[in-house]
Amino acid sequence: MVNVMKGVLVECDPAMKQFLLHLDEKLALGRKFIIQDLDESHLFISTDIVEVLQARVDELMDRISFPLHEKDP
Amino acid sequence: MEIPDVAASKEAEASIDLLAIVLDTNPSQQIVRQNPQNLTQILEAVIAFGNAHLMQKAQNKLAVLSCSHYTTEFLFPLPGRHVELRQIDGQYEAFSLVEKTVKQQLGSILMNAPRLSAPCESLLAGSMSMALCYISRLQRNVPAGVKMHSRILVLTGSNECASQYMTYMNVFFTAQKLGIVVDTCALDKTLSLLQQGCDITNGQFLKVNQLDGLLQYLLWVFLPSPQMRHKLVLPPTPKVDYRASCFCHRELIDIGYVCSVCLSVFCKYSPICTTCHTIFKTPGPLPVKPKKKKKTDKQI
Amino acid sequence: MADDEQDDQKEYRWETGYEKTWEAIKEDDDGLLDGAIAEIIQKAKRKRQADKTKQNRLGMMRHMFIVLDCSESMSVPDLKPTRLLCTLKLLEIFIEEFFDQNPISQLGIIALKAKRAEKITELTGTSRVHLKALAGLANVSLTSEPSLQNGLDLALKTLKVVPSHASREIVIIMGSLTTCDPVDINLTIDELKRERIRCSVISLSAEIHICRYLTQQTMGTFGAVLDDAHYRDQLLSQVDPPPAAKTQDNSLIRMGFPHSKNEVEGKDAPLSMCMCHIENIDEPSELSTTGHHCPQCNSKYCELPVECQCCGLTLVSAPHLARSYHHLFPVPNFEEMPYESVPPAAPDCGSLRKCYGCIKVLSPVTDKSVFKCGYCKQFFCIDCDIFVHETLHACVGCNTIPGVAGLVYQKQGGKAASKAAGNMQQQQQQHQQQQAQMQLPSTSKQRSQFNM
Amino acid sequence: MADTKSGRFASSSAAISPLVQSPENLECKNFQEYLRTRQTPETLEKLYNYPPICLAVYRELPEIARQFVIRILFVDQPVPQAVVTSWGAQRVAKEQMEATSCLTALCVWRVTAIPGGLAAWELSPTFKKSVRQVLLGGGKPWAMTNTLDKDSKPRDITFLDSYAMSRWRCVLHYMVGTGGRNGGTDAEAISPDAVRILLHANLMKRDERDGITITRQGFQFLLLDTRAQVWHFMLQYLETCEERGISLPECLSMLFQLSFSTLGRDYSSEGMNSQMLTFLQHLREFGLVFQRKRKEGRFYPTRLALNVTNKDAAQASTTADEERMQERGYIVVETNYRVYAYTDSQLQVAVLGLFTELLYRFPNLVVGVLTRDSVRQALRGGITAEQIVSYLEQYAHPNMKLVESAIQSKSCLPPTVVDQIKLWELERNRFTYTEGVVYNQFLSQNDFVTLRDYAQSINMLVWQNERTRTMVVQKNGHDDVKRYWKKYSKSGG
Repeated sequence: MVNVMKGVLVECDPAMKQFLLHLDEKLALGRKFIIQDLDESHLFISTDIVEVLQARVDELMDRISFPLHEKDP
Repeated sequence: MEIPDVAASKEAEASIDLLAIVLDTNPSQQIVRQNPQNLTQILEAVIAFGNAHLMQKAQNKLAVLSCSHYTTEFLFPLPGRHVELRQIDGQYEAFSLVEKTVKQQLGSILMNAPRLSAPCESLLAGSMSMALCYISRLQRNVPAGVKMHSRILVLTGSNECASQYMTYMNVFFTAQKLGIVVDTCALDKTLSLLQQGCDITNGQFLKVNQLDGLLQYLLWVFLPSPQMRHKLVLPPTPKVDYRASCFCHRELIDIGYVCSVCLSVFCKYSPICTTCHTIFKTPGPLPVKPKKKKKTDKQI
Repeated sequence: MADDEQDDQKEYRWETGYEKTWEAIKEDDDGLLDGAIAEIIQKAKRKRQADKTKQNRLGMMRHMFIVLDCSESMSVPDLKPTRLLCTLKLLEIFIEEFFDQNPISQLGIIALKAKRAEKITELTGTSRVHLKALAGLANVSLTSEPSLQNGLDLALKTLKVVPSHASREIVIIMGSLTTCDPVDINLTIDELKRERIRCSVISLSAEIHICRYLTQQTMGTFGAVLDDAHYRDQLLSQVDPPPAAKTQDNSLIRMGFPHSKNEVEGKDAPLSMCMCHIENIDEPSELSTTGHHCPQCNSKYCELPVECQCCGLTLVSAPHLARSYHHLFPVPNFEEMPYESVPPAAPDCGSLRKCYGCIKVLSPVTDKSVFKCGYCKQFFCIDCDIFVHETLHACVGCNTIPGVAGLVYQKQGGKAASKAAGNMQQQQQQHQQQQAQMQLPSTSKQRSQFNM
Repeated sequence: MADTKSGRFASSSAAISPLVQSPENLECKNFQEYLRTRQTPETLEKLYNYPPICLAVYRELPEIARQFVIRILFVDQPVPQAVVTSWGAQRVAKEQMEATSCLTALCVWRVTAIPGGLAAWELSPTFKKSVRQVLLGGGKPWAMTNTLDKDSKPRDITFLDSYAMSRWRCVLHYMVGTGGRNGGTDAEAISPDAVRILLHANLMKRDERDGITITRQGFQFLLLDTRAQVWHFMLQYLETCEERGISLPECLSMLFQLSFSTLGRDYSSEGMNSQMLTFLQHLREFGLVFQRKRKEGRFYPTRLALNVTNKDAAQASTTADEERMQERGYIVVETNYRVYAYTDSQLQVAVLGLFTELLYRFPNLVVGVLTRDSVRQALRGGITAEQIVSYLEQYAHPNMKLVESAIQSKSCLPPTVVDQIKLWELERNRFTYTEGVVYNQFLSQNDFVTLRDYAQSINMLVWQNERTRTMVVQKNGHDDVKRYWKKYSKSGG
């Protein structure tokens, strides 16, 4: 019989997808959230993890971006 | 190929189109002498055509010059002339301003025209050079980032005045250099020089045979701006004969001799140039050109 | 060498008096700066205009070689981005302008690379070939020293066989201060002098004595470049044809005027390939019906002017000749007059003072001085004056007021002018078939119908 | 990015968490879209009775359409369609098609059959009559042009400009909420009518706690240039004017007539009915028209009114004072992301505050810096990078324009700053979430193909991959697909 699952399709560039896979393996968000790996730029993840994931990604973004100018005193 | 077209058409919308009409109002034109009413009819068509051009886009500009036998003057715009204008009918204010100024100005020109003793040619090349001066001034003051495309439309029924050949050529080369298109609407005579001008500046040349369809001809052939003429099917440009005619016998020649100093053309070899009196070295055997790859160096 | 110093006019900047430039900018009467600045701009424009003195005999047919120094010194970035790239950019403008002003001339490019000279393009009349070659030069490797003598010899070898009626010129763009030549360069200079080849040098660094000597011997010009704007002026000054040397003998040149006679029969011209693209591989010539056919050997060319490869006949069209006429009949310089001398127009149109050419309303602040044509007595603003003299080459007033028109050409062109004008008269008769008879609309009744 | 076989189809997304849902933005309609969406053929017909509207519609048409109309303007009998299609050159057939469809959509011309049975185009008579009137004259004069004696105290253009801008800025100040409170120079609050329009256009929303506050669309509205703001505002006004009992065609005709008037000339308001007079008062309040006293029979259109139709003319106008009217460019953006705004107006400081971190405040200068957080905060507020860049370009200081022209870059802002703002925007939405249901482990290939084609037909298919026989369907499309699948598997066996 055809297997049916509910969730959220995430489309992103391959680099970001690797990051998500890494988060999934390391159980960084507490548990596995990837339901199915569709192709190198699409992932199917469970619905409730979306906010946590977005926050984690934003935090990553903050970490990798350096302040463009030092705020003088 | 989609994106550039959209960008091109969007930016074409923002560009200004300037049309300068040079109207030949010389009373000694064949077409006017036959029936003076023709001049009124031509004037009505030109005014309607000018207003149609202004109607295309809000920022379009129009200039109308009259080239009569004794003077060349601007009919529109007239800086300084304050025309009191009240809208009398449904016509858009700006259009009735054009109509009123052009008619008033042309009326005053024709009124105080000196008596015509002998038929004299209309100095069209001079009027075109005046239009070029006006256009180059407007092009100089265009605000940054805005493009202005300009063209000159010449309407004439009289012959080309051959003594102005040099001015015609200078006007055509200047127009080509400034990217200004020269269109010509011949009402009566064949105009070979203006035909060459249209060919050099890739403008439209049209000979109108019946006068009452003039407005429709103008709207069909001359109203679209040069940038969009490739989008419409317009009459093809006739083949233009660029041959020179020799100074001595005045007929068109295929092979001629050109004096190296004053570039005057002769159909046979003569030891002295009749124009600048330089004596030519008799053509001894010319030194042989170095052997080019496959070229035979046959030299008389 | 000592004798050179006397005839050196004061050319070095450090020798001229101490210019107090700040005094030039004075506030005019009502404290406005832009009035004063406008004045300075006008003076600069006027000065450039006045330099164009009237020449009478010009070498119209020009064969010119551009010798471009591609040595190591050309990579110096004092001209942004590097000397070579700046030069290539300016050469593109120069070539366009050169062929625009001298349609029936030919140009060739020689590069001085690492002590040897290499011919980049042959002497040809179309600018496309040169522009492509210049693009190729952009990434040439700039090493070691140039050899001036090799460059001059290579140019000499080609120019020697050029027919004597055409003026022969070499323009050298010198970047380095040194040149290493196999033999004594004076031999080459003497031979150039004998062959009457005019050499001009534009030095991007300092003035090199040998170059100064070369230009003096061959009556060329020498210029050391201050910045890129000055460099551009120096280069573009080479565009105008040089005054023909008295000794340069002139002769009648045989030329062909291609004419598409096959159209006459009305049916389409036969499909044919054009000769000019026949050899080059990257743009193969396609079968087409349009093109210019050489009257002598009927080989087809897409662009004029060109030299027919089969029969060696120069193919040119009438407008090409007409384009060079304006060198022969330059418009006389206008007389500078104060603003007040312009007669105000009729009171009903606001008695304003207007420029005759572009009907710009003249204002005392910006148009401090106006220009009056000696013949047609009309007044022009500064921009129209420059436009008429530099681009249009025809005075608007003289060409619109009937009586005056003939006057201008008769006066200074002498017989040549009226002859040229008369001839063109006949040329029109050729084109028009019917010869309409003119009657005289002298009755006032007819004139009354005209007013609206 | 997706590999060749699989691809995303339906793009619309409906999901539970706001993150997933894309925020709806301010959508500005140009005149043509307005006509197509708002007007039915009957109302269009009524509109075309007014020459000013026809002239405005004519100028909005695409280039080729304008040529077609003017060519058949003076032809009385219908023109066969084959003839019209032969007018356009072959390679622009697509553009010609668009022009033809646009003309039909706007009911400028319509299809009729000529005796030979051939389909033909015919200009709608009212449109043709009005355009001929505009071009050649005839018919009765336009509403506001009866003769007027000389104005005792004539107003010059600079006065009109400053008046118009001060009135308009007062509306914007109200939106930003800085106008009324601290008693700035243009302290008069705006009329309730204007507030009602702002609410109707949901540029502002009313909630109990802090009264009327600006919405996300309000911010985006602030970033538009003055001309677009006036146009959008007037469109909203026209929608509300039906309830106020003002007839739409007359209003629109009056608005366009103002935009075709000449600046600096006075027009008379006698002979206008009461509705039009109230409309005139509203225009006076928004700064499109100047009138010394309420009851005076004379008014002056201002540049705001003129720019309503010639939107391209606004940039392309050659008059220098055009610059002064739109507050001469005052923002200098430097390559170190510093923003120096030579302004003291509350409004501009508030707008700058949307996407920059304000550092110092001087009497005539405000210094801010574009930081990642400030721009992200604006992006979160629904403002796009494109809007920020176009705002900075539009009000860029003239010296910025001189300096930049050397490197002929498209915009006059330092390219590094422009790219960085766009990168910050891309960085935010590296993910696009779509709520959906995945189907996989199909038994046979044609099962997969039929179900996928069905999902695609109702365009609920979001993603599919033939090789792994997996596909994702949108959440709300799931039950139709399930029902179809049950029916298919029962009948297919």
